[in-house]
Amino acid sequence: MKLFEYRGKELFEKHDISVPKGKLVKNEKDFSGLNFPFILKAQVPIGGRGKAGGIKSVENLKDAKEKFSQIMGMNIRGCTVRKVLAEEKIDIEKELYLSITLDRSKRMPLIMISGEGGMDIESVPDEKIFKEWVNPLIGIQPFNIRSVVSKLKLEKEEEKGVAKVISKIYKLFREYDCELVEINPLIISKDGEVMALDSKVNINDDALYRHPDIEPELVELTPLEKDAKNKGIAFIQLDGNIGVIANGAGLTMATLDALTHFKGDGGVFLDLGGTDDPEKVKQAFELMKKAKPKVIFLNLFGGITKCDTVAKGVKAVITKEGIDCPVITRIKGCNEDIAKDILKDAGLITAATLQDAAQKSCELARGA
Amino acid sequence: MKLFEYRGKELFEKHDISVPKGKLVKNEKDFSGLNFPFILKAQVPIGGRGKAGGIKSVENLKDAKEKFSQIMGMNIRGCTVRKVLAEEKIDIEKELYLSITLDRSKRMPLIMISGEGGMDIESVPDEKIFKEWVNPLIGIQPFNIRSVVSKLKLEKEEEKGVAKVISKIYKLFREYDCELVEINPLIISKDGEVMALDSKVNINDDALYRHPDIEPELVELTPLEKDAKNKGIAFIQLDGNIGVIANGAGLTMATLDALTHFKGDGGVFLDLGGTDDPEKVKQAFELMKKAKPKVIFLNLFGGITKCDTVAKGVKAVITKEGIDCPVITRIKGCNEDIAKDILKDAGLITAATLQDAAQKSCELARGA
Amino acid sequence: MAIFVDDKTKVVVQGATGHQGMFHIGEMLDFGTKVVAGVTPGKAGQEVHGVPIFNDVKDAVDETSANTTLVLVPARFAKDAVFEALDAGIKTVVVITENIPFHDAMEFVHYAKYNDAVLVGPNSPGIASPGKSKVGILPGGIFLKGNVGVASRSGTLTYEIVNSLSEKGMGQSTCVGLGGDPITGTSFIGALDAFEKDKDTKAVVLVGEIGGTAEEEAAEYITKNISKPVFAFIAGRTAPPGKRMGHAGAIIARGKGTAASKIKAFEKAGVKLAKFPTDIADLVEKYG
Amino acid sequence: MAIFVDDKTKVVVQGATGHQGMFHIGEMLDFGTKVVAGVTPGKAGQEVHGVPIFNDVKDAVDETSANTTLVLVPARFAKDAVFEALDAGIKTVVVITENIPFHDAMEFVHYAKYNDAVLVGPNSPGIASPGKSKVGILPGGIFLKGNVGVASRSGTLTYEIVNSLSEKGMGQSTCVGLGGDPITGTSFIGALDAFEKDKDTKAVVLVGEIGGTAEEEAAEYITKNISKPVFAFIAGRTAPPGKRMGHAGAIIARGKGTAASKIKAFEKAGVKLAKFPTDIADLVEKYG
Repeated sequence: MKLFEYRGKELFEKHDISVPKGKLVKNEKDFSGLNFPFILKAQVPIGGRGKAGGIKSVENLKDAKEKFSQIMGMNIRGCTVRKVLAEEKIDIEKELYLSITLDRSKRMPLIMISGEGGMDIESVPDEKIFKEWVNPLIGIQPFNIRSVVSKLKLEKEEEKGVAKVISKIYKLFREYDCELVEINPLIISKDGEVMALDSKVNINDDALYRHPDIEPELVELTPLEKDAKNKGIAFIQLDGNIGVIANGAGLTMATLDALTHFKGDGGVFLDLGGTDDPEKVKQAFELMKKAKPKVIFLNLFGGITKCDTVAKGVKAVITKEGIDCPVITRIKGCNEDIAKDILKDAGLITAATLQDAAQKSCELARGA
Repeated sequence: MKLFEYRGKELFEKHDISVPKGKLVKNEKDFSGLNFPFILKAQVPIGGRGKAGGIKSVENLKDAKEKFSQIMGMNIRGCTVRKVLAEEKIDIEKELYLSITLDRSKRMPLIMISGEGGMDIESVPDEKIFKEWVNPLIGIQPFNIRSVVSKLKLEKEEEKGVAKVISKIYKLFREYDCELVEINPLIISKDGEVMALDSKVNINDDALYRHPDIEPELVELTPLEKDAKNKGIAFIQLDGNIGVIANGAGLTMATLDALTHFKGDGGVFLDLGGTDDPEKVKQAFELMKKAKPKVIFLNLFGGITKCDTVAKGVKAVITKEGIDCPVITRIKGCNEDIAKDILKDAGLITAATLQDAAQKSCELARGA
Repeated sequence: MAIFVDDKTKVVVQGATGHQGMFHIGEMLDFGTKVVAGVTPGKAGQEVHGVPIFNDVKDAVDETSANTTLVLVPARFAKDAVFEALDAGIKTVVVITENIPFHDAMEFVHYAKYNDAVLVGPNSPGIASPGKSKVGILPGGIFLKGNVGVASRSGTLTYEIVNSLSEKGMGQSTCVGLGGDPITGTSFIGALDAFEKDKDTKAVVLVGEIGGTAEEEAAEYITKNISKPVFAFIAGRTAPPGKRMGHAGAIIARGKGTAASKIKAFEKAGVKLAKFPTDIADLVEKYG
Repeated sequence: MAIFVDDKTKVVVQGATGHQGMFHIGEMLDFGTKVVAGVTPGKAGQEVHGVPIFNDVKDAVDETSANTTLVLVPARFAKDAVFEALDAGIKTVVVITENIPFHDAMEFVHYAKYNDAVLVGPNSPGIASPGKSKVGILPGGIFLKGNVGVASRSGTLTYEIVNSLSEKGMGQSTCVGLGGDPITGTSFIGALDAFEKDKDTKAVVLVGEIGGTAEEEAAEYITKNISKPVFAFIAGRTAPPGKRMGHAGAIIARGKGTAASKIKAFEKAGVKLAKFPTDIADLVEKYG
């Protein structure tokens, strides 16, 4: 789960990492207590808000009111701004980049730090980004920190300040089961303080149960996706018009790939996973219907999820509510014969192979 | 460093482990606030105080005053009782034994627990003492605790209580760099509470610098040993009359062994260790003189500690203060010739081999 | 021979008395797996399909000489279960449990390395060596004994591919489900290394998907160390990009992680790639 | 050959610019040791006896291919230093530092196992393979090249014994100071195992002392696994008993740990025991 910048900064403050003085502003009255000049920052769960005009500096109350009304409610790459953070301006001496994330390949947390923080960090060459891996069996050690900090060529006192922040950030990363903690820029102010001017904190969804203090925030999801998430169904809405239901992420992805091969476009990605509960299949199929795809493609390889279980769930929905789009089915594996028998009068189109089914789905979606 | 029972219990309370209500009593006024009956317990850094009469139950104030005056100041195997702990009596349902110590062989903390706690724990057979090792890379895990607790055949609620204590004790063990935490008995009271009736906590001396809250307590040492400890010299007083100075614990032990072989008895065990400072040797030799052995046996194998360094220190003391007992020297290794030259006029007895030197020392000590 | 599990494999099932545990103990026994013990704290003395249940793994190992564990416990108990198995001396750990916090997985993956144990998963469907042993929840009916080694990051997709191999008469030496989580114990490289050494394996099929760089690393490893023919299918060529991990994700990946990058890397390593999952069987038939 | 250190050993010294570091770099160079790097944070670019100093071990390894470290840093920095060396890929770690909290030592000993590294110490005087390499603070002048392997828990006593061997013309393949602390990485068993495999070692001398059960375990190991003649000296037959570790100490030891127990165990294993340290040389001469 991605936290909004201001919530990430709340965690930073809890871990004694300095951030600029600031507050969430919902309306113009909330400006009181802040010294000018300050910055208004759109709170959205995606990057690139600066370039989109979601960050503005304000000099006085009039200016603030005007810019606040510009930012609040603006649309940044599909996200409506509903929260704005106001933060006092800091005099910056140096801008650094700092992150801790997961290196899947080494199976370890990876600390990355650079003396060239800021907007263009992704174009900073690798040799200017210093990396250090932390073995999870021993956790962060003084040498890890020394190693990266010494390469930044900072003043002694600055080194100490940055070292402390790394240590605290690692603690936060571990304690809150983070996938990512990123600070860009991490700055050293004119008066020598090390401060986080931004925050990106992603918490591992699987570990949220350990963090009851972190309120869930489903801002990135469409209403149907939220509904699916609450029902425990893997459901992602895409731009196309073919709804894909399959079991297992790999098979679902392979199905979308096959559609692309035949020049069709997936509109929903619905992974039944391993289930043996027809009721859950029913809920999934209902969700799919609500997404109103032009064609539904049901691609099953029965194993743990038996074909007849899925067939029962699908049949129940069609019997009860009918279906107003073509459904192509390709059913294989455990109990495929029973499944085919269950569905034989449901008016579905059957195909023998993935290729056939994909091709038919694409043709139907194109209105052929 | 061994902590007194009451100090161990202070740490227990800090870690939320129940102990009986009690207080340290220095005089009769201190009894106020305690309910009768209670127990008076001599605070000494050695075992066996119960059998020596250092633990007494009291029924009323008169009884308490009388027994307090018996215990305070009594001598238990060489230790004078200077502190007495008064603790309210607990109704005991079950007595267990629990300890965490170091298994040198596996290089891991070892948890031991038995359903047969109490005085005679050392005679409880191995199969009734349940052991569990904790790998220091991962620390204590729920399965470690489950494994030993399930073998005790307790009630469900009792199991939970004991499990919590194990987890807390391990935390204390690790956090305070303990060599040993032992609770004998760990009891389950009539009303179901799990409580530590005793405490033995040993903290690793090498780690004391990390625990400024633990005040040092040198109760086990003689005045000369304390003096030596403050000077950083390894100095142990024994029962015999030959003072041994050597460099390295192994060589010092081997020297004592050689004395025993020739029917002599070591009176002091002084290990110079690896030093290159004549001043430290001087201090060591002065300490040895103060211990008033009948004979001093200086056994050196020069390596890191060069023979001439030691010779200089010894010579300085003898030149300044003289020496009133025979000193047998056996000097070998790095710079032995220079050393022999330095000491040649100091009136010392020289020997070529360890055996010769040991034999001469023993003869002189016997007054031969 | 085979890799990771074979006829010497003696399995203890952790989480044996749950719904899944009971079902899959039966399935594994049907497959011919030597399931020798189950573990559920507090249930020692019970039996599941005739398999004795113990309170802890140590007891189970002491009594039955189990050398492999199948972990089916709920996610929040998985780390403890894996640690317990490793401390009890188990040398092959198969973790089926999904939704394990990845910080937990990191710890037990490294603790497995400390113990010189093979750990497959988490979120793995298991391992099957047809004719010898199956440790996991893979559907038993799709397998055929033979000489193709399969290692896959996907579940169902693997079944589909194995099924098409079997239908064409090309059996498998071992099929390893590596698990779909970001952190897994054994990666393609671990499986490739084992298949290379296994004299019953003549060809290797890898089933990859987008995300991470395991395929790119496998490709490099194949170039240097693998002499046997390797075939691959990559799922997700047109899937929506996964969650973007800040700038950090981009800095680590530097363009890797996409299906295109993986396909390119495999092609460079001489690996034959299938367009559709079921094409794999044709490729193996033709070039294997 | 030799064990643990030989002519392929390339040493980095951690704590190189301190008093001890500078002195022993000189001594090791004199012995013929390939000291290729020193590490002191913040002192990169300096030199000690011509040996370049680096800020961290990784840099040192990258530049010099060091494969062995000598740890001379103060006790409170030792754990960090060992972790750093292991993470940098160093496979032989010799810890001279004394007074390291044993909880720290436990952690790095197990982390060395995780990294498949040999760790000797802490509180070790080091390792010397005469004619090849010396990594430590053992006095160089006492050694002679030869075929006796020496492993010792003691410091000075070892020098005494090695010296008497050399004086009688019996050289050493390798002399390992295992360290006198309650927790050490390599024990007698580790050294015995290496000496057994080392074709340059014809006889092994063990120098033990009271406390712990390392000697008793070694005796058992010798009976089962060691074909070469083994000699031993045990110090502390009449030393005062060490600190008593509550009842726990007694329960663990169950009578082991005393000089008598160790001597009995060794005798049972066919190990020849010396009464005086210098007798060892006579025994080896007679039976070796």
